[in-house]
Amino acid sequence: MTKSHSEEVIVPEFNSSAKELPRPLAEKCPSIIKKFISAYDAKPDFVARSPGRVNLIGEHIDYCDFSVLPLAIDFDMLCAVKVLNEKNPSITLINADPKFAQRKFDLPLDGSYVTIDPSVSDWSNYFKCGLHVAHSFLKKLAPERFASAPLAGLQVFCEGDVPTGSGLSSSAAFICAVALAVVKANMGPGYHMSKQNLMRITVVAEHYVGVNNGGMDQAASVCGEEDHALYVEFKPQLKATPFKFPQLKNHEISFVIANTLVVSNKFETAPTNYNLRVVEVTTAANVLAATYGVVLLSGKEGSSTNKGNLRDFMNVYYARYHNISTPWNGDIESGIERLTKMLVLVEESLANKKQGFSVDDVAQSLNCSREEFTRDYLTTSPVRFQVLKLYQRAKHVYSESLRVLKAVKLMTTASFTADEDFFKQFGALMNESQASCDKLYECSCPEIDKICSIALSNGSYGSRLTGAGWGGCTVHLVPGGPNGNIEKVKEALANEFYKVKYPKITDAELENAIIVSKPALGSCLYEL
Amino acid sequence: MTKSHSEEVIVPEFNSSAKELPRPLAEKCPSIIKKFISAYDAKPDFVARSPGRVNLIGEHIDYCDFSVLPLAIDFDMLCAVKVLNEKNPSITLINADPKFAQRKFDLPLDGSYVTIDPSVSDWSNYFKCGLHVAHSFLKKLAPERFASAPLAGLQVFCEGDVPTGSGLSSSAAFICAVALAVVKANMGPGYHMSKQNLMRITVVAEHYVGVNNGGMDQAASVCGEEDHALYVEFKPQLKATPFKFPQLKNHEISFVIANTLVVSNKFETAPTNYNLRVVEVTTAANVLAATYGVVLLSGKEGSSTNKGNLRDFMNVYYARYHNISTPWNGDIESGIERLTKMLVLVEESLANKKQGFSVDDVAQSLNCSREEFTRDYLTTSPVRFQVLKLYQRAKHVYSESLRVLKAVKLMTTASFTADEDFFKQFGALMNESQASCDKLYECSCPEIDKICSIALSNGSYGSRLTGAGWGGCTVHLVPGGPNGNIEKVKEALANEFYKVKYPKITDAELENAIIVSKPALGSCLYEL
Amino acid sequence: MDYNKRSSVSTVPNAAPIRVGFVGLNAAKGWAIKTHYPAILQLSSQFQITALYSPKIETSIATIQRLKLSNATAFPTLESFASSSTIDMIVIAIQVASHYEVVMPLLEFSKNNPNLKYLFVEWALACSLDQAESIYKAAAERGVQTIISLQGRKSPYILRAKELISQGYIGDINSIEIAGNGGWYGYERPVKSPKYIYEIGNGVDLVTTTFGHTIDILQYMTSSYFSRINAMVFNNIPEQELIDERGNRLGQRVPKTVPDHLLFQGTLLNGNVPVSCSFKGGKPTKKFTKNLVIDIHGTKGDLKLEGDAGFAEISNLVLYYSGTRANDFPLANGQQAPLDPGYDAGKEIMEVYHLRNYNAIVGNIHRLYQSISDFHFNTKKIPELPSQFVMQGFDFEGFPTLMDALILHRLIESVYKSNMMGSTLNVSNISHYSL
Amino acid sequence: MDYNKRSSVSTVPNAAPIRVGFVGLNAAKGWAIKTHYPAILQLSSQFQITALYSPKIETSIATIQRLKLSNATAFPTLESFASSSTIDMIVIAIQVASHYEVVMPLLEFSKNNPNLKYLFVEWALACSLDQAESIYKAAAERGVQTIISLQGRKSPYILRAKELISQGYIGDINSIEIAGNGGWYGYERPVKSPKYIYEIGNGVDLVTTTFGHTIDILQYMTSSYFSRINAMVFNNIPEQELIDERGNRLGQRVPKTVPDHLLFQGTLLNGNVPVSCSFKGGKPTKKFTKNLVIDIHGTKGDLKLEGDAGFAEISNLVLYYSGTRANDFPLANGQQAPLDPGYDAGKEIMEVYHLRNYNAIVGNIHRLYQSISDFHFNTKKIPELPSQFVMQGFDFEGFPTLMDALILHRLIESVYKSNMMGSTLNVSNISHYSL
Repeated sequence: MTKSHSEEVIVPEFNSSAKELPRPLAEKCPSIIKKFISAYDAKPDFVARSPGRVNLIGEHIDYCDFSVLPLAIDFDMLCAVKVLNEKNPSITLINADPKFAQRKFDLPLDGSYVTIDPSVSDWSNYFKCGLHVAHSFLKKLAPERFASAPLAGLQVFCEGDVPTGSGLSSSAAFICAVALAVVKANMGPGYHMSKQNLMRITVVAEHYVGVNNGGMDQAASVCGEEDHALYVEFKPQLKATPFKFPQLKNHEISFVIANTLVVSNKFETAPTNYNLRVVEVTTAANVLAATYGVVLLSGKEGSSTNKGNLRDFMNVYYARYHNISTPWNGDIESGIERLTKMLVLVEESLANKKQGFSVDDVAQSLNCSREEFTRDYLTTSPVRFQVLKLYQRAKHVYSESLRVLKAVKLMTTASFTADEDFFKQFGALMNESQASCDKLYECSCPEIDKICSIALSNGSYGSRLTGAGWGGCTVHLVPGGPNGNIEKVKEALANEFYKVKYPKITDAELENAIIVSKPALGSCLYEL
Repeated sequence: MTKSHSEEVIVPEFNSSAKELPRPLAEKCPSIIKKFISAYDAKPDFVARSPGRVNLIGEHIDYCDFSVLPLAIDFDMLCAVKVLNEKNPSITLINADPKFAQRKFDLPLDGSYVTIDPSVSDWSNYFKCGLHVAHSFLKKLAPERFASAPLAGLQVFCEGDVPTGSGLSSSAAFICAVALAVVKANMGPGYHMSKQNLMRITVVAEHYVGVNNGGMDQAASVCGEEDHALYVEFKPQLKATPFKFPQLKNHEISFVIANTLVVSNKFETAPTNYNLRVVEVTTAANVLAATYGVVLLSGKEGSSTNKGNLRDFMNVYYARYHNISTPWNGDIESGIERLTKMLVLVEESLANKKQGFSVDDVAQSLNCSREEFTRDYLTTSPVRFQVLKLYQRAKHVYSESLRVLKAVKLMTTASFTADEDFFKQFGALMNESQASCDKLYECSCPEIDKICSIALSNGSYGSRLTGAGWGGCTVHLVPGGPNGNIEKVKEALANEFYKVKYPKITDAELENAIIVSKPALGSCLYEL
Repeated sequence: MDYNKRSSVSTVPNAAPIRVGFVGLNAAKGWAIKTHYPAILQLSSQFQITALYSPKIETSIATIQRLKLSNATAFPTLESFASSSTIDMIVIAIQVASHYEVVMPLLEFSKNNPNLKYLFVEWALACSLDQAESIYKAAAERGVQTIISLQGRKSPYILRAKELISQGYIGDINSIEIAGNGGWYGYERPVKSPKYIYEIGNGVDLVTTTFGHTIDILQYMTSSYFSRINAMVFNNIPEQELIDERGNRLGQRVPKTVPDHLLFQGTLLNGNVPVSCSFKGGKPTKKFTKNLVIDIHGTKGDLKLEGDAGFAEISNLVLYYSGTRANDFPLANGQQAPLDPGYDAGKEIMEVYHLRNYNAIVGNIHRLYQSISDFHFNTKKIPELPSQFVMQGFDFEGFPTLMDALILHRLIESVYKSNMMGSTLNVSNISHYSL
Repeated sequence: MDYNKRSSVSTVPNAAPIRVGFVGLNAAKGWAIKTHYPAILQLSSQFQITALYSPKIETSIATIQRLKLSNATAFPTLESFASSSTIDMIVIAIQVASHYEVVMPLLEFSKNNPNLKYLFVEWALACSLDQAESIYKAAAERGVQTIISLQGRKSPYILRAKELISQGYIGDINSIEIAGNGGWYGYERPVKSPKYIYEIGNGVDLVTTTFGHTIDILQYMTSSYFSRINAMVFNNIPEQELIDERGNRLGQRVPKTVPDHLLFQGTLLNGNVPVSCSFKGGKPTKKFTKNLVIDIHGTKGDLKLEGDAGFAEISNLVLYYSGTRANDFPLANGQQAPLDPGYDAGKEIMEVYHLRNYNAIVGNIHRLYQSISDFHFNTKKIPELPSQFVMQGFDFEGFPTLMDALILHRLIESVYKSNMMGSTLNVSNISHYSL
């Protein structure tokens, strides 16, 4: 595991005269620049690019501060930007995809933030999230310039090939590109933003539109490196460590991504899916704390919005009952031991309500009233449910985080006697992860299950959903290289799934639906 | 400190043929028996007696489970009882003092408890408290006899010389006598009740009438021993250890009790005095727990009524921050160290609101709503207040408990170079205790302050209120024996306080107002 | 807080106890055995049950045996019962529908019993205003002191609220909201529930019982009758589903003619205070609101009474008070209400009054009997205590009489009239009793 | 939940933006600058401010400069403003008291402007029912599409509640209670508060504003007008104490003729549902109750809306729902409402809908403008979308018009009439519009 992390590492910047331009920029900048000129009949000043990501293992655990194993993929979002110099600045957005209608809004002259209407589901809201986090970064970076004066007006042309609602995190790609662009537009060519800063400010961006996600997607999009996957950690601090796959004897380690083409809009289904899961794991952490007589966060840390999480519970439990008062620093061996202990506690204290906790059940275990629990836990964002399945969700988070640690050990083992060893062991972890996502977290869907079973019986060693689930993409560990069976898997999926489910699918769509992703470069800039 | 405690020690029983009858019984039984016969024209079967008590030091800390130093005094409550054998049994109560009207009530035939109307202030309610705890003891002792059949009917004649509302705990004396009588009446001569059982069942008796006090009064009344004071501990378990005062060279250690004659009815002033203080110290414990991120009681122990107390906070604080997970066992040296630490924490976290916490302030520190705090803390018993003075009350409880430990060390020191050393040191602790009760707990009154200042300038080394305060009695450490100055103190009080405040006071009343109390025998029975 | 001083009458008075004759005490079932009987038990030497009457004498005999009432006689006829000189007080605890047909002849026969001093009748004192007026007149002519079981007036919470208001703790009353709930009158009816409480005219319904008790309590606390009122009475559930004990529907529907919702609004005579009431029939929903909420807003503070069930007169309520005590408040009787020492005038006082183990069902009736014995034995040594009084009105002392009941009946009559006529009625004159 | 789909109209439409002429937009003060202006800013290419009129032209000029309104012209006279062809939509955002005297001539002059399509008037559309009727008729004759700012209908919470009710989540509505609070109308008046809102007849008071907005929202959510209503209007505080910003009394009293309390109760046309309302004037008390509580009880579930201040149309509310989804519930339009997959029918569903950082003051007006542009550019591609519609009534689509305002005015008129006549009124006919 190369130790360098992204503290001072700068987001890569290229220009037309750069000796060798990274492939994504070389391939895609010319066309977006042409489209910009035809839309605004002016040349853009620069193009900001940020990729989508696939997550090999560790789903729905980033918002509990547990580490994950994503890698940036060859699909990305580009924003061609021209900085304007108007007295009352405004931002005009045009998207190559007609589905996203053209938008224009003015920048408040007093330098205040552009308001985001959280009750509305629109692509421009995601632009405004990137704009907001960049604006607050600039207010701290250069208060004299941005405290009470508006940002620069912009003309923006957006084009991306990360399929939306596919679980490859098109929203994070878009937000990171926008944040990078807004900082570059307002600080000028002389300022070079660090990856760490871009990652830090974008991990919370989607909260402004009401999606309470963790930071995996943005971290992978910003810190992606060619031929490197990423070990992203959120605690003790936010860190993304690139690493190469182990060298096997006669196979390459490659991951096939297959899109179920079932679109799942994280925002609109949030009340019954994504945001509900965040409420469930937060509640589980607090019920565990109440049962074992520990306080998740002391008076200072806790607040009406910060209720602590399952990683906090693990820490205060070990402080109280094992006299280890420093929080877990991510060390693998002690992590495996503690997560195993957590799974025991979950069985002990939550297994008696497998049918789910009603609001009254939870209020009783937390020793507070119905109204109190509702006010404190259910008003952070809209939710709708019959019961809260604390047992299943907590069991998934701890077992999935345990699997990530085991996966990291595999990835950092110098060598394997037989390639089969790696594929078998890593594949097993992925299959367990899929089972847990399906049975415990209930975020799979029939199409995902179908694709996984087909892939597994056609050469994939490990198949699972990737991203939030409820549709979107799946990822498969398939031996690559000459005698690999990538083609075999693609063949099987095409015939047994795509042509069956989508009889009228075109070859191009099929081409796009199944891809072999090489870890790609993270966010970068191309200055004209 | 004699190690024997009252596990198997039986409540002393005497009868007319006993060789030497204890003085209180010898003096008082004949007259009460005569009065019983004239009231019921029948002879009573036995007389139950229980004394009042004075507390040398350790006020308002028993309901926080901290130890205290009371001694039984020569004033007591006697109940002459005749057991009836009626089909539908009832209990008739006559009191020698006409102020307490005669009462009669039937015993429910199905063996259920006699209801106590907590909204009413009447002497018979205290009888019913004793009856209730005895009844529940009997239901466990002999379920087959008392589960669904009524107790025996009784004729009772009560007479006591513990002045009510004087802080010498007349209510505890009455309750202990009644509980002893009811058990004896129903179990017959063959059953001999242990002091431990009588103490255990009576410590919670007054809660049934709505006074949430600790167990000091009942423990002292039951376990009193001639020439011995008592070191009463509530945790780890309820224990009363008799000890003798140290032998001084040429003075006796004696305590003068002076009654302010200001009657303070604990029940009727409970909402603004006694019960309010119980709410304040319970709230203080929980605010401290929230501030330092510890949980007072784990899920199992805590309940809607049991909110934990300042001793629980000390224990969980040391578990969390000093890795000592076993609760404090009462050891003096470690107790002094910990209580000193607690006083530091109180300064650190509560001193910023010396003007008192509003309901909103408390709700905010406990991270719950106004309604939640009101529902959980303010509905256990009626309370009325403007602010909750958490800082002052917590500081008093911890400092007073610290003083008790120092007082115990003094009392168990083998010898003193000069008598003056003992009197000076013990007196100083008493005076600090009076200052803390006055300034921090605000449970003194002008008359108490006046009596204390007069006594201190006329030979008393230590003067303070005793019992709940807001009136009632004061206790003074005065060197006794030939060259003591008991007379000097009595003189001064009579002229500078009583004759001034109560010009028409009679000699008899004066005689009764100032007494030198020798530690007296605890509860006992006299069978005819 | 001095209302809670227990009367100093000895429960073993030197004088003879009040001898009580019961119509409707049945050891097996009914209201009296659950409330009147336990109350008398606690005051066993101030009240002594000496006579029982019920249409079937076997019932009385069985009750005497079951309860071992050593001093009680079972009377075969109403006449023999009413005229027996062994009775000082008659308690009528039977279905409201038979009040009139029992009490009128009873009063007549009772003329042969010189010892009869008290007539205690359960609310709602007859099913109509006319019947109530007749009973009242007959009792007045007969010259007995009357008692009605509007026992909500004796609840410690109501008395404490009345004390706070009368001592100026909330200043002038600004507005009042009441939301209540009458359990039986919803979509479902327990199969064992007696039919008569679902038929209009039997004197037991959402308006007469649930609203009646609560509005009497409100008037008593605020010491004011109403001046103008408007009401809308609803029967949106003409048919109810029968359910068994476990709440499962039996698939059978039964007719209901009593109302299942009451909207009532009006103004108090004192201060033209707006009062808004909504009483809902049906199973109390625990979802987002308590089932009984009385909010009283004042210029100096707020008072709130909350209960789990909708019946204020038999619930163990919680009283919340918060306000700045107006110590410059000239009390009605002119003298200065002493502000508790230690309070500084400007600051807000908070009070929460709740007695965790108070049994309201028995307790309120028990305290009503206590107030009767306080009056009978003049335990408070009130100089020249009159031998009788017509009505309690809004005094702390005494107990509610048939005149208080009559005034409440007139208000309920105007509720139905306002609904029927569709108009706001002036009711400021209903509180003048006229013989 | 599909009501929250953002219109797909591009904020940079290929067609020209709607040109807006403002009467009453003043950069320095007033309602429009705080709400209409920020809303238009967010839709900067669908609406373009092209004209301002105010009695003093300097105000218009100063506003154009301050807000840098590059396409706007300041008009010296109402006539020149109204007849200018550079305006597609006129927005009237001035004191209600001057609505009539401005809008009537404006409509007349506007006959010279063939481009005028929309007339947007702030609630309460004139100070009396007659004025409102005349304005409505004049606008209808002039043939413009009208808009009224009953923006509570656009609140995401109200729309979600409407959705839940219409999809059978609470079954049949059983009863409704509303408690609200109108800040200014209590014992104290901030010295800087404008005099006219305390004088009856200026179209701004507890009944017209606080009650008006809330009862319109209730009718919209429940899709029902009222059949019978009764009201009692109170002015118990004829004089208020003047206070400075920090709340200290200045020792000066000022007269108030607008009401400070409203009691309203009635029955909904659909289902004869009992509705009880109590609106209190004065500083919202935080003691024991929220300042706006709407409780809707149904046979299958309960809905509750709560807000901190008493103004439902500009508060960031919280919606609570709990109930068993009746999946066998035949929907109004016959088809079966799909139960979310994964729910089993019998079990109770709980929903809490709150958007922590939603700015209701700007947001609701912003969404009202959005619905105007959706209509104008037919963004939802509704086939044969009529060029005009008379009233929104209870549809999800569209926006409230002067007819919706007129119906609300008739209800408010009957509130005052019911109080004055002391009678319950039948209002089931006020919702039939007659040209």
